[in-house]
Amino acid sequence: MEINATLAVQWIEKTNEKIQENKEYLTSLDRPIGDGDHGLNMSRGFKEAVEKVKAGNYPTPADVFKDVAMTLVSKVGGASGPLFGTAFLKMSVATAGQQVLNESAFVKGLEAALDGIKQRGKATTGEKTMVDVWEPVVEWLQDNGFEPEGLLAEAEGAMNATKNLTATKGRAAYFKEKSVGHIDAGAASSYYVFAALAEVLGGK
Amino acid sequence: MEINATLAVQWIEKTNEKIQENKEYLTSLDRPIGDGDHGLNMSRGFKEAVEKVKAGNYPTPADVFKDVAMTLVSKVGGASGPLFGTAFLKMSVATAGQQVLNESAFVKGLEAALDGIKQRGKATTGEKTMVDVWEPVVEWLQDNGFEPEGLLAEAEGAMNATKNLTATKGRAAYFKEKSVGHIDAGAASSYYVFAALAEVLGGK
Amino acid sequence: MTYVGLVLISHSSKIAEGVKELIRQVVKDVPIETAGGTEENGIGTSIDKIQAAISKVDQGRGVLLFYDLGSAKMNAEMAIEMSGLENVRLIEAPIVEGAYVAAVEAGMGKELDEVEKRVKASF
Amino acid sequence: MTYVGLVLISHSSKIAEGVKELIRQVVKDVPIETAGGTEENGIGTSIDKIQAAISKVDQGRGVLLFYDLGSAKMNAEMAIEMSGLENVRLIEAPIVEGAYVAAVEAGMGKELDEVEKRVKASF
Ligand SMILES: Nc1ncnc2c1ncn2[C@@H]1O[C@H](COP(=O)(O)OP(=O)(O)O)[C@@H](O)[C@H]1O
Ligand SMILES: Nc1ncnc2c1ncn2[C@@H]1O[C@H](COP(=O)(O)OP(=O)(O)O)[C@@H](O)[C@H]1O
Ligand SMILES: [Mg+2]
Ligand SMILES: [Mg+2]
Ligand SMILES: [Mg+2]
Ligand SMILES: [Mg+2]
Repeated sequence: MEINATLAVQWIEKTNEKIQENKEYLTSLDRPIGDGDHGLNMSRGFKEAVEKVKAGNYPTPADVFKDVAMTLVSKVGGASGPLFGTAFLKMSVATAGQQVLNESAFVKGLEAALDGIKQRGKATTGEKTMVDVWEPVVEWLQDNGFEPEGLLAEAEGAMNATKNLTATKGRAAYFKEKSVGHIDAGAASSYYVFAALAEVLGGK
Repeated sequence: MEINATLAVQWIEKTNEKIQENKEYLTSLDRPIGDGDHGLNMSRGFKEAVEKVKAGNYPTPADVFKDVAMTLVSKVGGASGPLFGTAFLKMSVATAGQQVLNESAFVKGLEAALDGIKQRGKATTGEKTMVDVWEPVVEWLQDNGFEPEGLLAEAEGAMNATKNLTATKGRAAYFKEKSVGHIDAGAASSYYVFAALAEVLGGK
Repeated sequence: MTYVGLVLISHSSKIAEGVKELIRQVVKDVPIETAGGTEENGIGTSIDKIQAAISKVDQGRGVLLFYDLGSAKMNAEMAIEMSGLENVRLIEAPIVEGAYVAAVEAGMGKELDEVEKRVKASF
Repeated sequence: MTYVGLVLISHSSKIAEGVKELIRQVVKDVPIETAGGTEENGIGTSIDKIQAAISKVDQGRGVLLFYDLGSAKMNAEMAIEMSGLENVRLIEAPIVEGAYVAAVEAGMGKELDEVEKRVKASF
């Protein structure tokens, strides 16, 4: 498996498709235990990110990730903006200068992204946030390498597992024990990020 | 000395005159160590209070004080509203039912007013507020009875003495040690209340 | 269903309105009224606005009043006394952050004591 | 004369504007900028607005940033990192009450450390 700038752009496009299709769903997850804007935030951010990266001519995946990061940071407007923004920024820094990322280089990039999310949000696993998708998925990739179906299953399982958690970070934390029973919105959008990756890698 | 409803109305009218004349001055006192609205607040409140009580036909001073209280409470808009409002309300309650107040009854009314101000603002003397005029003046009246010139001198001295105090209550308290060197605005307007009383009692 | 009601008292009507819109994104059902600015909508507070707000949000389960600066507090206390209602309480908590917590708690159907306790515990 | 600058970051532009108007009644000279709402002025925050506000209020004596709710904090932290400036600090204090104290202290010519300390000591 290798990722170049073109594939990186495809990853973002595919992620955007999924987010636009599930915009209402993402918002509906954010409504009972949040402020009901996650779908709107993500759709606005990724729409702009796709426009940006489709127009660009990028030598490396890192350059793609950097523009995605800056666009998300500027346009999202909610917590997911600095979080996904930091993720893509760290991924960009960790993979800087490489025209093509092999599996190990790309996984290093994802590790850096995960660290970035955790630093930015000061969250760890079990707090019912996007970290609960990112961390198990990155660990799964470290252990298993790129295998699209396994990756998809891992991301989906992790997303669903947030349902039983009590939120202790983000807006949902205000709802304390009442946050149980709902999938975390940012976990769901993170699932789409990885589902898009699985498709792009699987050649779909 | 006796106070009936007509004299009570005259007291409010005279107070209003002084406040309107010194509106800019009162505001200028509130500017360096406050929000610069005390003159505006007091002029708005007393203007309405005078209109109200001039239109009324009151059997007792207590009825006059009650309408003054309600008008100040509604119209002033700053801390001085509930403070002067409470003062006149307590004065009304303490003198209720009496057509004419003799000296002792009226001083009891002023004592009640002072207590009301202190309760409402949770302030005591030395905190650079209107209490620093009300308390010494009420005590002076208790000791000396109604003597217009002495009353005026006591009120003026008390007002000027607030200049050297450090504010620990109200907006000026935010300025801490920097509040020294300015006369307290509410002390100045309280001085006008007592100066008006002295004039009304002195037959001017 | 009824809820504990909230009154947002601020010297600035913009602050009170802004806090309400921030909360309304998240909590739809809890009664919330603003009492911002003077009678003429200048900077200051109005006891009449506070009294009107209290009676609008009171559904029988109590009312919590938030205020911004000291002089609003005195007007709020007077309004409470004059309302003659039970279970109308002024709370010492930041107006933006405190009212947000209170709204979420009230929206979960909590009682006045509990809402108050949760707000206090957040700061 | 120069002052410590203040940035008011709120999900609601009304809150940020309201806090500024509340302060401006009392403190005229301290540089204060609002960063309220998203780019489209919806409820949320904008890192671009925060960055612009920081550079407007920076007079070389440091900048204090106030925010309302958690997600604004992350945007604020990013904006600070991206500004590359020294002495730009996010403070954990109620946005209305805290910024008011900070403005009064900054207006007295206090240094950033002192302003920050006084705000912290008030809550
Ligand atoms: N401190 C945090 N750490 C990690 N993730 C967080 C944190 N706070 C929020 N999130 C994620 O962000 C998502 C909410 O994003 P969004 O609705 O866009 O922002 P907001 O909460 O500002 O409205 C949550 O579902 C959660 O996954
Ligand atoms: N807690 C208090 N106790 C007694 N008097 C107070 C208190 N707070 C403020 N004051 C008085 O009120 C005056 C300010 O009134 P005003 O300017 O009308 O109100 P605001 O401070 O709300 O703008 C002060 O000068 C002081 O005399
Ligand atoms: Mg949200
Ligand atoms: Mg939001
Ligand atoms: Mg004033
Ligand atoms: Mg005022």
